Amino acid sequence: MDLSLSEEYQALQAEIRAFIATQGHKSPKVGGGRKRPDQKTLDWQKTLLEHGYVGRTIPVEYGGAGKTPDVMEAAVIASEFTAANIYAGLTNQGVSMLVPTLLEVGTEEQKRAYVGPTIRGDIIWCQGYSEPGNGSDLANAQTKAELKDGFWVVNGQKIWTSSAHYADMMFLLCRTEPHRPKHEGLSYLLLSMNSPGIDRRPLKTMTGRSEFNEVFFTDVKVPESQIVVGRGKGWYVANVTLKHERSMIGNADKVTTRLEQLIKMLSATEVDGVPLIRQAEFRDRLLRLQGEVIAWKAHNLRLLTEAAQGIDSGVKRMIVKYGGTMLGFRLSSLAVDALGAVGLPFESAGEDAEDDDATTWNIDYMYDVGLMIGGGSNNIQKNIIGERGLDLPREPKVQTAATIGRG
Amino acid sequence: MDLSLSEEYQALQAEIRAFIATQGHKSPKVGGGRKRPDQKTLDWQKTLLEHGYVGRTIPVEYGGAGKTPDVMEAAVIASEFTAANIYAGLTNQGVSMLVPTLLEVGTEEQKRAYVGPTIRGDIIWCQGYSEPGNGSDLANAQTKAELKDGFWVVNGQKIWTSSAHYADMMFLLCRTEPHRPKHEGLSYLLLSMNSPGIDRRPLKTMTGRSEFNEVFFTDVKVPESQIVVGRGKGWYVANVTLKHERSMIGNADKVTTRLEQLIKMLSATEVDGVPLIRQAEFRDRLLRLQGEVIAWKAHNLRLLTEAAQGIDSGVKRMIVKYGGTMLGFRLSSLAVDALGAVGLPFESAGEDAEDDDATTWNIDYMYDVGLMIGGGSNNIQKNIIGERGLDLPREPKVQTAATIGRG
Amino acid sequence: MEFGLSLEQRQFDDSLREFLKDRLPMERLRALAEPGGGYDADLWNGLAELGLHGLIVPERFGGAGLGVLDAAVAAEGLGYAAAPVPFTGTTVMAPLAFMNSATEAQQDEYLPMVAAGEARIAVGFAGLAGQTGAASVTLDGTRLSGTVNGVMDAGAATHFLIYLRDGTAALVEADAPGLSTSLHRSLDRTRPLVDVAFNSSPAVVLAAANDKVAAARKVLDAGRVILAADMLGAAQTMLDRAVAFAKERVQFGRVIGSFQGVKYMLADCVTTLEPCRGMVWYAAHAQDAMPDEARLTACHAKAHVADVAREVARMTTETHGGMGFTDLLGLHYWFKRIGFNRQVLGGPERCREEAAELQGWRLDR
Amino acid sequence: MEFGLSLEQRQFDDSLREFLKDRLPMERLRALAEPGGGYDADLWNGLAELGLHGLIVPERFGGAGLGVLDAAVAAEGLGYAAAPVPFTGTTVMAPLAFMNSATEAQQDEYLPMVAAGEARIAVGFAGLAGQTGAASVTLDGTRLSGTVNGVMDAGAATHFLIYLRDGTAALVEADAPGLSTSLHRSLDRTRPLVDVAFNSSPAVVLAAANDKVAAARKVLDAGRVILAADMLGAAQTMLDRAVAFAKERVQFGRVIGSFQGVKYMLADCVTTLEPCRGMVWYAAHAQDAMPDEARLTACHAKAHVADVAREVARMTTETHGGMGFTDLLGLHYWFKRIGFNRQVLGGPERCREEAAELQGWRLDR
Repeated sequence: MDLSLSEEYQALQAEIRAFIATQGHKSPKVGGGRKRPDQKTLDWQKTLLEHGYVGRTIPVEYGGAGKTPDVMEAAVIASEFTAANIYAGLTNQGVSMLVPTLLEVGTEEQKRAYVGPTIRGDIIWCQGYSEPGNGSDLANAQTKAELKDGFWVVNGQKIWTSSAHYADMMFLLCRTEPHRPKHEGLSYLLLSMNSPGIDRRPLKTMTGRSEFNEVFFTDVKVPESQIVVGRGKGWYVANVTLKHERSMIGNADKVTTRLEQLIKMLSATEVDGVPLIRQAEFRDRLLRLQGEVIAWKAHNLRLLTEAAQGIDSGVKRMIVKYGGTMLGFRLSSLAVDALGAVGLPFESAGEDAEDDDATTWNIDYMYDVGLMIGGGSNNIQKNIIGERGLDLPREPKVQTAATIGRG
Repeated sequence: MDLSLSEEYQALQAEIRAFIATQGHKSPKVGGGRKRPDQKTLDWQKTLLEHGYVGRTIPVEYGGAGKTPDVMEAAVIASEFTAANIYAGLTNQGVSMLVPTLLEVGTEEQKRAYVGPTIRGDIIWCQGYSEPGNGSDLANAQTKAELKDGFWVVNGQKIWTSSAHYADMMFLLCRTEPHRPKHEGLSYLLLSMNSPGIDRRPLKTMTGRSEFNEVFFTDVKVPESQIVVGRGKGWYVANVTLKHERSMIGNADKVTTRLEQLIKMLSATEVDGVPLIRQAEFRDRLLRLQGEVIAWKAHNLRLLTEAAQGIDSGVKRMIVKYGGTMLGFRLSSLAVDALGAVGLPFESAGEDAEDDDATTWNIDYMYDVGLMIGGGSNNIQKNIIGERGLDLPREPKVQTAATIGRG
Repeated sequence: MEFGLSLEQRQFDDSLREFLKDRLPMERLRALAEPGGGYDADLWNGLAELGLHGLIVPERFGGAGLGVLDAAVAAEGLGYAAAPVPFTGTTVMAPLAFMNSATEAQQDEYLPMVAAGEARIAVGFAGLAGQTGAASVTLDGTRLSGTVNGVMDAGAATHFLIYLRDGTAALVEADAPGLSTSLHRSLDRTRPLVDVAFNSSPAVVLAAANDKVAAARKVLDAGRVILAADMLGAAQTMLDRAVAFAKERVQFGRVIGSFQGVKYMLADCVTTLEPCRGMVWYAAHAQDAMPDEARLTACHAKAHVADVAREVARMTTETHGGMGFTDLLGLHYWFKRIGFNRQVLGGPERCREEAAELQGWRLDR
Repeated sequence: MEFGLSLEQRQFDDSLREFLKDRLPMERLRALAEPGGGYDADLWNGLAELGLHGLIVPERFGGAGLGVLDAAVAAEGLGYAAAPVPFTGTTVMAPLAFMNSATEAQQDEYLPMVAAGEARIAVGFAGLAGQTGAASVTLDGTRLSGTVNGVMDAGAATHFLIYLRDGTAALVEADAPGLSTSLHRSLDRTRPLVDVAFNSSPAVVLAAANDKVAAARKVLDAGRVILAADMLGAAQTMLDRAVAFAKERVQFGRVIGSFQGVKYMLADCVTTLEPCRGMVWYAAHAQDAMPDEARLTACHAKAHVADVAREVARMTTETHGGMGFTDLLGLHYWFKRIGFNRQVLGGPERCREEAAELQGWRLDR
């Protein structure tokens, strides 16, 4: 057990602190926003890339800093940005899911074409997974792609597609081998969202923004080479991607930041002249959450250490998304309660502007419910924890009309 | 809406208050005990019977007071005894389950033979339902009874049989029609626990007492007439009984009493000279529980009113056992926390004596967990609430080796 | 003893629900929510047909002379429909304020206007309610100055009735000199909040109560019960819709309501929510008929129903999956209505604190 | 940076678990629990072979010179096995009391006895720990009088070490004149509580610390971390057993672990319990190496792990159905061990109160 930083990491820490001290004022605001990055964010991302604070371990030839993967470096970077409440770089689906997927299983050409522009924020990706009627049951995707004259011709519909209304590209899970069993009939394609035949219809969410879309495909042509890994390998590739999504969503830095914000808010907010932190129930809830956050941070340190040691953390990793989103919701719940009636006025400043604090917290509060649903719902997570983590038996297959013939 | 009592009920209330004032000192202690009634309890029960405070609506010819059923009278009686913390009469399985079952579906002979002695506490019953391997799946009972020469010959094993170690009689669910479908092959017999061939083995529980037993049957002979309703009707009769059990377990009087006890305990218990009720977390938990108890009491008033009006309360009734046991556990949890280290010394005074307060609370705390398991576990309750109460579809039947041939 | 709604109450409830179902289909709700003003003249005037405006105004002033319980029944129906109307403030708190704090002559003047729907009086508290937000007003004779932020049910107010800390109430016409308002669309687009500032505005002072603070609290307590009833209705909508959705939606080849994961969430919802109905009735009836229990049950009802409703809102949204998170089904209107009700007139934390004080359970430090 | 157990710690953990598995099968545990004295000479002496007694005693006094983290690892193992040994008091708190509060000469005299297992010192607090129960002692020179109720790990104590409110500690031999004890078998039959009374009993006074209260609190904090570790181990046993049971038990024609109702309860258990392990390690390491965080993390670890463990205990017992409620599988030993650990040295409510005070979050009233 050694929580001290070796000299090398201390040097990195000092370097980042100096960077934040001189450059931090250029950072966009942390939290709340799930929008297309504005120019301020793009500029900041470019600065972070230049310093290797994002894209750090991505090879130089693909636009990164080419450093050897080192989870402790990553932890130092994350923790410094969190502590200073400074924007730590884009965490959209392209950066957090597609890039690691391509780096893991993409072709040389695919990596060269997409990794750099994606981490710079020039290409924004969306994820074409869910379909009407199969929200949680991804392997049941029915959107078809047929190979004709060197092109995949895509027909069908996706839904719950985050960011599709402003995305440049999509990674798409579609059925290319209709006669094979359910999980073996899928492929994973990369396509331009500007292709003819794509119709995007933004779905407004409860936050008042259009974080999701319906996307309709009518004879959309995608060059044959835009497949990742190969025909019928879509389920495999999708699982590579999902693995990265799950670790993206659970994150001790987020709950730590929120706890710090809460302590400040409860100290500053008064009712009848008494700060909320001096009122019993608010203080009790804060204390309980502080206990939870300490546990969560320590758990994260364990995961980091195991990752650095190349150990598969198993169930310890699988609990992160479910536990983290629930804890996040408890934190944002306390925040909106502390804001009270003052927090109720709600005007999102739109796609290109920063919202006020109360609106940001309310959006986070609602978005947390969205996180319980997206990226594998809580119930799906509990199935995974139970079945893969604790090795409990799977829900028995029920033979119904709907499943017959699907395998 | 009228929460005032009409003159008739005010008179009853006054009568009970006078009774408690003059006789209440003879009451045994409330709570904690799941033992064979001692002489003090039997004497008290006899007094209550004479006054019609128990067995009130049971016809005179079966040993009751023969009053017209009136849920408001029942509520007045219960609430006066609760408020005064006076023992309100036996609530064992014979009184609360078998007696109403026989009154509903028994023969004249059965009613005459069993109702009176049971409500007097002279016959103690146990319930022969669960078997090893079918704890929650009652309809799967395998204990057999074959009719030979005017006797049912019983062979098999029951488990989780409360009170069997001191019971006089059992109501038994057993398989008499092995070739019929699962639910249609059962019968419901009444038998003496002193019959040759019965072997009772007390199962000690976590409370340190033997609240349950294993009961083994080897060629136990039961007269043919000891069947309730008839051959193959056991599942029907068992459900009549279960209905009474479920309403027995959820009870707003219990949570009201506990809340009152908690307020006293938190006011009287000090740490470093400060009463717990003046300490933030204890007070907050008490307040939350007070809110829950108020809701629960009001809900109970609704059920009482609907019962008086002959309305089937449906899902409102179905939630009572699950919600009530969970609330009971939260209350007893606060009690053991308030007792703290002082509450840890634990010596149950045995089957025939009263325990000290701390031991009683600890037993109640553990017994509350038992209540989540017994009488249809929490999960079974949630199935019932979801399927019968909200009309959600049942868990699909899975075709496995174990179910094939059972129907 | 009879604990339940009377035949008249059930008939009134049925007709209100029928009316709202008819007048407030989802597309209409969306249209009304857009401006976020919390008031629609058509809907409001339509409710007059049901006698809603004068519900608790005494008969001698042209009302129906009913009680807080009847108002709570109506509030549950309005919450069930997410109706954008200033019910709590205008129809319940304002007449109660007159009945508790005003002289007979003042009652004579204003209560008939309330009953007729001519006066829409928004009620604000400068301090007593434990609501976050600036509130500081002074009364100089009959001139009111200062600000009260976050007044509810004031989107189309004709008057503002402001309770001062000492329990005096001051009524100011919305177009009075020195009065200015700023309307904020809120998280719940069916109800806005209004910041109101007074600068030596002429006021009618209501100070007829013997115990002015106690009189003010009666108005506050009733408001809290009505908000609890509204939350109950909103949570019930969400549960009913989630149950219906769970019976239809198919995933993994099965209707999702057949999965224990979904079934148990919904069972938890009904197990916690259903007792809230009895609680709201009891607390409302206490306002009408059981003064000893009125404050305690009002505080607890607001707090407990808010906590239950938050969980029901979360779980029923989860049950809907992506369909719950988007705007498609409009489920979020109720999610947000629950969020709004939770915070105004004091959140659960404050309400329980008051419940503790009532019982003398003060903390040591 | 490395946040995890070292190879040595893992090996020690393995050998301890191996030892306990071997020496403490269920029938042995039952036999030891019956008298409820919390001490078995064979088991205690056997643990000496593993170097347990001198675990945190500095090497110059014959110990292994390890830290609270190592002790926490051992405590988790002991909790996992429900071992009836006076570990927390005798092996952790007592030596820490000497290291923090005693003179060099006093350390010289007693620490080797602790390391050798000759002295089994029970540690009690008269006031600082927030434990319920009477505790009032006075020290007149080197004579101790008064009573301390509910001292843990004192079933076979050779000495009592009592911390006074001012942070002075007084060590009294168990057979000293004027000392009398009354042993109570507790809910957790693997650990009793002892009421001890002193009547002018001769004491060795430990008062060498600069800040005596701070020194006493270090002992208390370490004790709380060890109890948290013990609870973690106990809850982990219950979870492991529930998972195994759910894989075997068949109901309604299916292994019960295949029902989402059961699966989700167990998923909830592991999701809340697993992070407690990192928390316990962190808090233990803080006692050894991060003085700024030592108190806060100790308070939170005791409180949070207690709350998680209570829920795990309930849900894993439920998973076992009737088999969990009876004595048959002995599951209740762990249920009760969790209940015991929760209450001694201050419950969660008190621990969080101290955490608040540490951070200056005092209540208004």
